[in-house]
Amino acid sequence: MSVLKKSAYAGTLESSDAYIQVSPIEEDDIKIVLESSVKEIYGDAIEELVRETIQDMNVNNVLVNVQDKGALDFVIKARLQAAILRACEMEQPEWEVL
Amino acid sequence: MKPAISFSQFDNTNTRRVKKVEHFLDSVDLELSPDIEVYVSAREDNKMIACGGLSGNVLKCIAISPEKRGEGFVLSVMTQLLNAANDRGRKELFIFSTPKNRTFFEECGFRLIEECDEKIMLMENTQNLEKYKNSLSELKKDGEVIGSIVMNANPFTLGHRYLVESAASQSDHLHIFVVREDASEFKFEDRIALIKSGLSHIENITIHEGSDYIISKATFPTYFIKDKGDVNELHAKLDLNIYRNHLAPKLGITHRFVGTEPYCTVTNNYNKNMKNILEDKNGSSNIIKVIEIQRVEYDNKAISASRVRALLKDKNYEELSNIVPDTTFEFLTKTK
Amino acid sequence: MKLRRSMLFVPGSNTAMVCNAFIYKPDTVMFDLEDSVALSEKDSARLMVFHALNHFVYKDVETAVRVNPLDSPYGLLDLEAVVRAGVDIVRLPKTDTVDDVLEMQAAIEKIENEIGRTKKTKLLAAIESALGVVSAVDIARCSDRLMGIALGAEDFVRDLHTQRTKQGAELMAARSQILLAARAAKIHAFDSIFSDVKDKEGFLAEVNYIKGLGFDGKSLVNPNQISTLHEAFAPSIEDVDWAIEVTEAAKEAQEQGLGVVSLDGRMVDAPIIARAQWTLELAQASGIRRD
Amino acid sequence: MKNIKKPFAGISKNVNVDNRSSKILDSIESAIKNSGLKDGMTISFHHAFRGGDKVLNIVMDVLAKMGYKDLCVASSSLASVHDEIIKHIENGVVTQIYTSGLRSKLGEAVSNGLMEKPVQIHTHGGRVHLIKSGELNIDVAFLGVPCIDRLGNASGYKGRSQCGSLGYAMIDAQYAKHVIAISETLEDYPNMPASISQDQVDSIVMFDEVGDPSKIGEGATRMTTNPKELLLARRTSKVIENSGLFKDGFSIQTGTGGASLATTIFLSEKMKEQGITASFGLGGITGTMVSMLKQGLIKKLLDVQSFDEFAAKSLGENPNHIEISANEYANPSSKGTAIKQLDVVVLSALEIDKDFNVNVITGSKGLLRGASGGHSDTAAEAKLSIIVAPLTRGRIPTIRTRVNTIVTPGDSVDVVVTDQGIAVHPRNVELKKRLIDAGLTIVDIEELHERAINLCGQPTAIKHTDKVVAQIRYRDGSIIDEVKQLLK
Repeated sequence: MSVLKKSAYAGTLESSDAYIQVSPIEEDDIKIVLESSVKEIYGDAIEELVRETIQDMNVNNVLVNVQDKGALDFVIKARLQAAILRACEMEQPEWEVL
Repeated sequence: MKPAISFSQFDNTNTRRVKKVEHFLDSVDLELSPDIEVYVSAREDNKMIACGGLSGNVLKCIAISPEKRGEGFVLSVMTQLLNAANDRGRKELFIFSTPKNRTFFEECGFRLIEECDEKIMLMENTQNLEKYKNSLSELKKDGEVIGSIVMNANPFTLGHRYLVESAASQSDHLHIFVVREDASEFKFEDRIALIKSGLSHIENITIHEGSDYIISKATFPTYFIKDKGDVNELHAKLDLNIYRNHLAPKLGITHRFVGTEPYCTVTNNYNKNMKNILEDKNGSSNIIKVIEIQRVEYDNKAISASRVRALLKDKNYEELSNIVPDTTFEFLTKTK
Repeated sequence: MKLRRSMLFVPGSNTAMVCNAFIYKPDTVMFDLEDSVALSEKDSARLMVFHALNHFVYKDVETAVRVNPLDSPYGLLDLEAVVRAGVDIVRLPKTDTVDDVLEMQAAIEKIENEIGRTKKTKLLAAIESALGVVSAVDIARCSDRLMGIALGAEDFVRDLHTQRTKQGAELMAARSQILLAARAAKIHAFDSIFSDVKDKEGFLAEVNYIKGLGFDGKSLVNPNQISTLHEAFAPSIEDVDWAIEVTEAAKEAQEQGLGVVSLDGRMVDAPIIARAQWTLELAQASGIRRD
Repeated sequence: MKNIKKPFAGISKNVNVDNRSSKILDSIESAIKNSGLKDGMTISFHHAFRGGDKVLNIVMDVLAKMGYKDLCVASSSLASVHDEIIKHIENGVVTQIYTSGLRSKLGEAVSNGLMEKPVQIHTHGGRVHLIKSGELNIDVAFLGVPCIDRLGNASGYKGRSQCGSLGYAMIDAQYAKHVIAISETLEDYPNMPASISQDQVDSIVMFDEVGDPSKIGEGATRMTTNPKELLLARRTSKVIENSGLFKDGFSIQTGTGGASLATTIFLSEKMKEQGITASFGLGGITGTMVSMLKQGLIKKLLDVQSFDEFAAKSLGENPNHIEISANEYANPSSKGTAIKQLDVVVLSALEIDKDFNVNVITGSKGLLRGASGGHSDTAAEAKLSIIVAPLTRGRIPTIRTRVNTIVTPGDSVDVVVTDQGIAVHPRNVELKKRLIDAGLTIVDIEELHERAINLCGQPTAIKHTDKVVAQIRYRDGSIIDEVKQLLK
């Protein structure tokens, strides 16, 4: 289990990108706050992707704030993983699980 | 290949760069706000093309050179500003800007709080205003006349006490907001404690801890840059609009009481604007009557907090004891 | 032979570019993790490139990644990511000596072995210093992974105590040396970027110039440069005519079981036939040039 | 002989000079009073000033102040500047709208159920058809014009707010029962040649400003540097070149978008190279088309709407740049329309589906945010209609299983050009072969759809209530589709 040591962020607010902030929380939960320019048609899919990605990284107790500007799935994934690694103060991910 | 546009972040001690920002802002008809602690700037071919600043939890002085506008570049600048704020653990943010930029900032997750005269606007990236308004609703009291006072009380004097006593006697219930932002001598905890102890004899009052939405660095930045002497009238109006349109309706406030202000120009101007805005019949919410109460005097001079601070500096405790309540006097002499 | 006229630089931190570069169909997409990425974004750009390389849109285009130097804190981490993600080519920045190449080769091999990657990662050495240029001949021949060498002009001119000009006299020696080294080693030679994207005429002039020198292609910074470059590299109608004749002659000779191919009474050897085939491929990809 | 009146009894020669300007009234109020406008009637506007229009908002404010209710507003189109009409709808001043397009806040409000009666979205040609067939019966037309004389001769290519062609207004001037012309520049009589004629105008009101020149042609002519748009343009140009129609005397219409403009430029180069000239350029005219006219690449421009100041200016100066009305342009029941002579039209799309149906009116969130315009008019009549759009916009796929709203039926679409492939409508077997022979890669639209969905994911359907907020009228007046209220 990877543990978030601090809050962290990754990404940008630019079009086709996502700005993602993660913070450790007390509750044993993955909390997702999503704002997205494509929320009406992809909101559920994005939330699911975020949850899956976090679970794959074996992380819990996290609040994720996603400001999505119409990013493709792989971009959201890359941003989220970067934010989590920063929050866990890990230099190198386990590439296999990404 | 080097990136064409490079961003940098620096603080207000880097006077050489701050000067450049000031110069850039000047070129787009904006003024540097002296309370900025952290700056972000973007350069292309050694020419500044954008900047922005962070003051507390307020993003301001966000500017982009005309030829770079309209291509989503503002989103890159905002990213840098958010990073600067996040690096300092500031997540709950405000933006102070002009209403024409509203949609850009909405794209960055900010929502409008209030705009004023199509010139300035305040936005936030949280739901905190809603939360605050809901918390106020729970403290609502019924009555014909629901009075209100906003005070800094730096520190609490007999003048303040007189103002509250007069207002309370004219109101069914009186709400007192204590400015939360600490910009001078006395800390918020001490100020509110002195107010509470000095007013314990009055029953029909509620003392509220202030918030970001009432005379704060967000709603009224120039209030806290008094030494410059030129409080921005628009800022005062913005603060009053938020008060009237957002906060007062939640408590059913019908009146606002103020003391006449002989010394402090900032407060004096604020009082002047107050009547115009709170009593404006064309507003979108119920009007609030503004009642000015003559300041109480001692020794032919109006009692004021600034006088208290001056006497304290001179260690003139005898005169001090005549213009503050016992509770305040005790506190002032104990801490010395 | 794979066409390598255009190598489009895509900063790993520029999401929009990463998401769109494949559309423009450069011969090679080159993601950058080095100079175009701010220090604070090295990690996130690496992840972005890792995912891009794995994405289906980059499966049918040749990919390269310019990694950070191995002596920086990022070089090895970059390699771990991109070799795993299946990149075709690793571009070494600032190659000064043969050792630089061998060291990179060893690091790549180690990762390939770890993950069981069988398709060998190719190498492209960017030469960006005077030392690199004088060592170019050795560098070009030192590894069978090397598919080419490229001139990195920005750092090179600094090292030479001069600056870039549109005429390019400052690059004359380096371009010649790199081209000779590449040709001697039978690998590709790539020219540096032309950074003023607004100057279309200047770009075209430079493209025609380096094409004339013999370069295979050029690094590009903007997708809008691709069509100009490809058009300039397109063979002329005479070139195509000649190529058709050569290949037809070769086909005929093969059908007749002749060991020697001849055209208009002259012998045509294997390199000429290869060149003719390449010309036809080029025409297929970029059309025929109207002069 | 007692019962016989003297001829011309009651008519006396008027020598009072002042009375010669009697059409000019001192205010819009008096013009409205004079018009006999009553609650429930239909008023009309035109959109030649586009984002710079000042007439509609001012007139509506006056009508509201005068207490009018239940009006039907028939504007040839509406821009975001007309969001102010929302308050008049809320107050019951306006209860029905006919327009070619709806955008920004008004589009959003209507999509969310602002109006009881569905907005009628018509095409540019279809509007004339609705007027002539009697469904759209204009009682009073309020026509902003850049310049006018005291008798009502008005045109668009002079004055501060020059908008060029008044092709849409000409129809209202012809068919409205009462015409109020509103202008800012009074020219000496006779201001001829005139687009709107003295015998069509009932009264004239002078405003300080009828338009904002900076917004009339805003952003229309700049050559794009966006690589995706340039790529689309290059491809579109190649399709045209190899379509079999690209020969001397061909005709073309393109729009204002970045890709459309760039297509015209790439095509110009090919025309020069191959020594081809076009017989005419049609529709909304841009500065790029004007420069082709000047270079002799196009012989005539037929202009129903000038998209920028260059076009507006050229209309006034160049005898080969000719103003045409919407009836001459595209009305399906007209005795003669230019689009019937058109070879190639380049059009855009918000969405395209697997049957080649095109949506240009509702966005990815289901909000009304576009205009029908001449889209289905030209697509139906041109020999080759090319739809140009990026395969995806950010994460929004352009190619869908089914478009949200049909504006142009797939039957009238020939080719779809995207940045990731070109699809040809299956009925165009010969065209497809030509393009393949020219070295272009042609794919099935199904393949484009699949690629778009692989990139973006399958979007969830937008939720609607049963309430119809807008009806899309095909050019012949039939309802081709309906837009329903968004479920919050």
